[in-house]
Amino acid sequence: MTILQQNKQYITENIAKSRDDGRKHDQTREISIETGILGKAEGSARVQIGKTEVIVGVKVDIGTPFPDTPKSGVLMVNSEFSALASPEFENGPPREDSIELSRVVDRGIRESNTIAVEDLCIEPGEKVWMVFVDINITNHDGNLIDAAGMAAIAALMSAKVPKINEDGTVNRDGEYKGSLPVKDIPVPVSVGIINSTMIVDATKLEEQCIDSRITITTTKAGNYCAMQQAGSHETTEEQILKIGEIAQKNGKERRLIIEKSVKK
Amino acid sequence: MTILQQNKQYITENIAKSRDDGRKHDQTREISIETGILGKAEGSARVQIGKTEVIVGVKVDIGTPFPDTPKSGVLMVNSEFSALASPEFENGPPREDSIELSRVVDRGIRESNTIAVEDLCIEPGEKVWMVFVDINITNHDGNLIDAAGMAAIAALMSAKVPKINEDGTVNRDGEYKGSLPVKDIPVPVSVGIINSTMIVDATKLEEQCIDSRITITTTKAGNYCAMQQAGSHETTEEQILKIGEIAQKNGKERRLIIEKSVKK
Amino acid sequence: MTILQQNKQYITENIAKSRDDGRKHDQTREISIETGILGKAEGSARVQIGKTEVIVGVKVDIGTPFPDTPKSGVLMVNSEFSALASPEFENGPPREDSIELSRVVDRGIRESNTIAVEDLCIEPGEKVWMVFVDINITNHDGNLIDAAGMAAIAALMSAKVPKINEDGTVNRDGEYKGSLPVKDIPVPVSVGIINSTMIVDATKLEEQCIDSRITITTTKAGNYCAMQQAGSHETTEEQILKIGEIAQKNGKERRLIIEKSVKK
Amino acid sequence: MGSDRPKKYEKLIINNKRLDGRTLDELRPVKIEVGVIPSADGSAYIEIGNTKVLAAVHGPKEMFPKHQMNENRAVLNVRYAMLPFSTTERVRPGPSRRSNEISKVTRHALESVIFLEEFPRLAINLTLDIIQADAGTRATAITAGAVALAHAGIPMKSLVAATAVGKIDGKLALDLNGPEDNFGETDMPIAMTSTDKNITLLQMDGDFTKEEFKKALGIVKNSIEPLFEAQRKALQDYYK
Amino acid sequence: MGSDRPKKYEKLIINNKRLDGRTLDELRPVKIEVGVIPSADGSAYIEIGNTKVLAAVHGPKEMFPKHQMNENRAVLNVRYAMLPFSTTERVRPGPSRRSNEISKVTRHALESVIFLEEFPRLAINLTLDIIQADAGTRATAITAGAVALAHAGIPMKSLVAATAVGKIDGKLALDLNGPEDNFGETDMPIAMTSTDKNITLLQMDGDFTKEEFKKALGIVKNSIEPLFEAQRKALQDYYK
Amino acid sequence: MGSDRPKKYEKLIINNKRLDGRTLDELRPVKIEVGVIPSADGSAYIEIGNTKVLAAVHGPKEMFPKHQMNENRAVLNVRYAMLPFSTTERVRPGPSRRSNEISKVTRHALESVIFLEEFPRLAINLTLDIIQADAGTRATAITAGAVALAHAGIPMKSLVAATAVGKIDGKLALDLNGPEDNFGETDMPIAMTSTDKNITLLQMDGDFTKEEFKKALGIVKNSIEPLFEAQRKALQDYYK
Repeated sequence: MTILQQNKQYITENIAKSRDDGRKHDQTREISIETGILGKAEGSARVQIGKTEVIVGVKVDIGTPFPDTPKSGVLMVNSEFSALASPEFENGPPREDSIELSRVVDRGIRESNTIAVEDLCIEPGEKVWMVFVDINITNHDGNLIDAAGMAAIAALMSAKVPKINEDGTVNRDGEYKGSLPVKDIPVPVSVGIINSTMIVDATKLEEQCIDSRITITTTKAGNYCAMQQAGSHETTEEQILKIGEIAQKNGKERRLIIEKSVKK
Repeated sequence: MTILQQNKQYITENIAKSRDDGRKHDQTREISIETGILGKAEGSARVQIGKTEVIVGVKVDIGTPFPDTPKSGVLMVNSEFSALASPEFENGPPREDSIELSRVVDRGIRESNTIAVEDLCIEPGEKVWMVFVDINITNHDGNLIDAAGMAAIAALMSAKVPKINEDGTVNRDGEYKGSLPVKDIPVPVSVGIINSTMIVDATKLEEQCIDSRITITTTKAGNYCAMQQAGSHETTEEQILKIGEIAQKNGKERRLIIEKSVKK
Repeated sequence: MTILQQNKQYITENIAKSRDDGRKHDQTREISIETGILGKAEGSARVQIGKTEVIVGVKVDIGTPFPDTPKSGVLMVNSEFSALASPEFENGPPREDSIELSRVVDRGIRESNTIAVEDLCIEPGEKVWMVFVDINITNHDGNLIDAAGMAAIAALMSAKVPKINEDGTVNRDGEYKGSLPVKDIPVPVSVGIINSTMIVDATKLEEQCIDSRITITTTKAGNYCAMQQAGSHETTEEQILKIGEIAQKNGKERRLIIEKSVKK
Repeated sequence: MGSDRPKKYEKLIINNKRLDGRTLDELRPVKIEVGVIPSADGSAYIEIGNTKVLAAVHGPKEMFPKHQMNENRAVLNVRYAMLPFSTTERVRPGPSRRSNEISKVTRHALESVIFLEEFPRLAINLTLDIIQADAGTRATAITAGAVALAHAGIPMKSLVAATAVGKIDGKLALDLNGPEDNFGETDMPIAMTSTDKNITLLQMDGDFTKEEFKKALGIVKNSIEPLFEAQRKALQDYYK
Repeated sequence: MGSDRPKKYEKLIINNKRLDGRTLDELRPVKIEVGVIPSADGSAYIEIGNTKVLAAVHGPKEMFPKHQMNENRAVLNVRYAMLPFSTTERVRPGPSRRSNEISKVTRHALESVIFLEEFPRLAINLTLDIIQADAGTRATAITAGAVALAHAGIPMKSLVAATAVGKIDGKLALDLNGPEDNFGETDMPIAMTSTDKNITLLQMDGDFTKEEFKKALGIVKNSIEPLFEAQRKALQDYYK
Repeated sequence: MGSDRPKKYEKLIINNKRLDGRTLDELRPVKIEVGVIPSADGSAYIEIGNTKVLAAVHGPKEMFPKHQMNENRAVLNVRYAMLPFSTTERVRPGPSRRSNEISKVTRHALESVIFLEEFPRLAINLTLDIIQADAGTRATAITAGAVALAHAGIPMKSLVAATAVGKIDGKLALDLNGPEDNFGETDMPIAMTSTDKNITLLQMDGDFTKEEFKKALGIVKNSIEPLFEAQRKALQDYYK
């Protein structure tokens, strides 16, 4: 058995009793959030959950609306798994995981109506605001979706909308009309199941032992706005319902941390 | 010798006398054509030749003409060799064969003036009809070009042109201006040469024994409008001329089947 | 040791005394330049340096300016390392080298203000001239950047700007407004360092022994307008300064050859 | 969700019936046929309402490219694709971010019931072509995929079928059709095993309270059986 | 075929002569030079009218990527490319659907005369760069390719040359030039072997009756000899 | 170089001081931190003025793809990337022609000081992510890369640091910032070894006389030391 296999066996066998780093099953590592860290982005945030670190930059630009939605602005969530962040990302980043991560974060924001695309219209059919949310993984030690989701919403909450110059171009000299209108604070919480034990905020090592991962995003009102199951094991109805409750509770706690990080 | 090699040797040695499935050299497997099979496409057809099956969908949309042909609509023929259709298509589809197939079908339609691109103009320089003919191979048992060519023309003949809404967009509620103007019925007939024996409608197994394949597309008038030779063997003038005649005869028969399928 | 390794060792050991083909260290192989060789390009040149051969075609077309530079035309330098030119280019061309070559040639032209993009404006914000400089390597026997740089400027100097038809399109019947406005004659000179010996115009074999290559482009005034170091060895300040002088001297000689080739 | 509605979809539920006549917990009509693609090792054609899908299995066979081989079990490769003519607006051929994600969740939805460990180092390739799309394409593809795998003789612990439950005009409804998906508030695709009704796919977009979520899960569990029956019947009909 | 004609091309045939002075069954002037690319194993430069092509052969050499190797014979790889400056409108660099198809038919046109079985597991790479395009680029490329292969010492049963026959203003004409190709009705590229005048490439676009087709084939057969002569002369001149 | 200047950058030098208060031969403030990326074998974060770069080293490790392996020495792979949010205009993710070229010259700038021959057949991967760009990104990346390599324990002959020297308003100036780069006449990025002040990267755009060039080289040589000091201090602080 390789060391990795031994580690995995150890974790799997002991998870019901205790976690490798001593945390409780529903305990998240220390979360630290800093906003406004990037000088050239209209909004930005760095989120650390334990050793996992994610940077998100929000760029706001003027563009043309899609022909079928002339009165709606555009919100785009993109993620790059930089080769920096993990030895596994070096031989080509994990495209599928990167797409899934950005789409799950995107859905959390979109389905909670956090950014109402109608609010981003400047001139129907002609000019709208385009909001690019770019997620960059800086260090991967598990639970990337939760870290990315928190960083994305914190960056959006910190984002400003530039003034428009007289010639119709975006003012890039640091003059702003105001904040980006952000209506909710969707927070994704991912729960891993190892040998029927549910854990919150799995580390990279724990993720390698996971049977299933369920991510549930909740809104300020405590409702569910997005879900995503992953992993090649079945889950029961009871487990799923329990995870919904865990997501509500943890989402509430994390939402407070996000709010505090943006206010300061 | 592998089984495939034994099969190939058997076919090659016996082709002058008889075909594996008992058909005559110039006999096509049973052809079945069904049109109007797809609810979201403006035109569609399924063609089966023996076990070979091809689905074609025609989408009609409004677009901008190319700058150098402001009064002409656009006709595009595209084909995808789905991994469904054959174990050989799984490790990446055969790009070269797929491009050739769509280009040979395209030329048959284009060179016979079946769709006059001038008829597709809505407003010169501004708006034209764009006709997309998408070929999808569903099961590959040889003779894909002939099946695709028949499915493409049958789908075009069954296609309708949508009404235009007052705001200039395409009506997608099923209201139509009329049929797509289709002026001819080009039919490709492919003839394979194995050991100097000419056969029509080769199966996949026969195709693996073929020295050369010549595809000749004929029009209603019986003229030739497109040709394509493939394979790394020489052919003689006499063979080519003979194949021209075979294409005329078989093309006529197949044209009747196509016409019948569209009328019902 | 392979023959290639023996050759490399021989060259490296003897370079201080003599070069393989008997040339002096600062001597360039015979240069031959021919312009106006292509009938469908607005400008063209073939440059041969020894057995190295490069063809450049200049295409001039009308396009839309970039939004942030509405009064500027567009100059694009592109290079393709055809599989023709060298056995090493066959398994995919050396993308990195090809990009570097075209960017070094591009910078020489751009930084010397040889083509003032403001001169390429037809109608501010609407229509500008787009000048495409396409470099094609025909035979690779070393010193590609110098050959490409000379061919590019010779092709530009020979280029004509077409008349504009009444309907605003480019006249393609061979009627011209005049020459392309070319203000300088930037000439790149590459110097290779083998075992501390500096050589000009390295052959392909010599290039395989090179520690570092420094390319310096000079203008008519004898100033430096672009530089590029390559290779994984250090160079000293003294070497660099010396190479600057070599580039001035050789640049001047080559500039005369270019001017002569365009006049005839 | 929630774009401008044309008049004919102003109300999606009238007198507790949906516009296509179904009750709120009723599946769309389902039709499954097995063995439709002769050159595949297993295949199925499925229609659920107006959504039509072809599924084909090739394998177990040699893995390509080799470096993706797993020493201990077979690798299930899933390719989900919307054909260009499957929707009102033509779909550009080739993989998209959406189809990449769906291929992944579909693979997960099916892996849990396959005895992959019986075929170390090999590949099982499942291709899912959406011929016509009218909501629920991933659920329909999963339902078809399970049948095609069974038809290919791949040993499985259980069948898997999938559908969606959503919220339209404020009410929970099973197996949304096209307009319900476009103008409804919430969509939750779910896949379940036939043996235990365990969940192998769960996605959700929209808005559910905790109570709605619980009720929604219950509706699927209570009403999904006809899909398993259709799967079994199609397989039996084929071997008759 | 058949777009709006400018005045100067209103008639393409006047008094049985074409606008460039040729008779209907006359080839354009041809010029071939061998050994023009020193680093290649074989090479040729060709001009047919205003169409100019460079051809180079590298090999027989190791196959890359290896999995495309054939145990029993050499693989001929053909890369046909229009250089960006070869036509009036700049051509985007990189392969296109058109160049992919032409590479394929060109490969077929030449494979039949090469003793590929003499070099199992190896690759012969033929690169065909269109320097200037004025109709007939694939035919010209094939004619050049055959010479480059011979120059590289690849054993061949026969030479191959290619030209086109078409219909312009209702009449059959050999070896169409640019305007004839643009404003003519039919274009049929053909490649033939020098030994038996057998056909190794046949494509056709446009409209031919059965009789026209037969006559067109005859014209090529009767008038293609000068191309073979030019090929042989170029090879002899090189070895002189 | 030399585009229309906004009013606030009409003069870049006033009383021999630059707009940010620096003298002509003064570097921007530099801050380096080592070990910022726990999962990497070596890493560094650097700020030079408003330019911010993350560098990480993975390796020496197995080469992938294998056919790029070198039997005699390690291969240094460098990936330089501007993150999408690093500049005023969003940068499209993925490699560009510019980032390709910079990755190459950066690799050359660092290879000369690494004992690559100690790790035959292996790969050393250096990733350089530009978090924020305000001129001098390649120089800053090289300075960070050298520290990350040292932190990874890769044996090196010397440190390497890089900066730029340019001409603004006709005068030579060290380490251009954003506006100086945009509105200056000349920019010359240079990398030097800490031991001999030998040059491992040299690029130049703009206009230098022979005398200016000589003087510019001298300015770098005389003023680059603070970068080496910052590199050494960051490494010492880490091991304290």
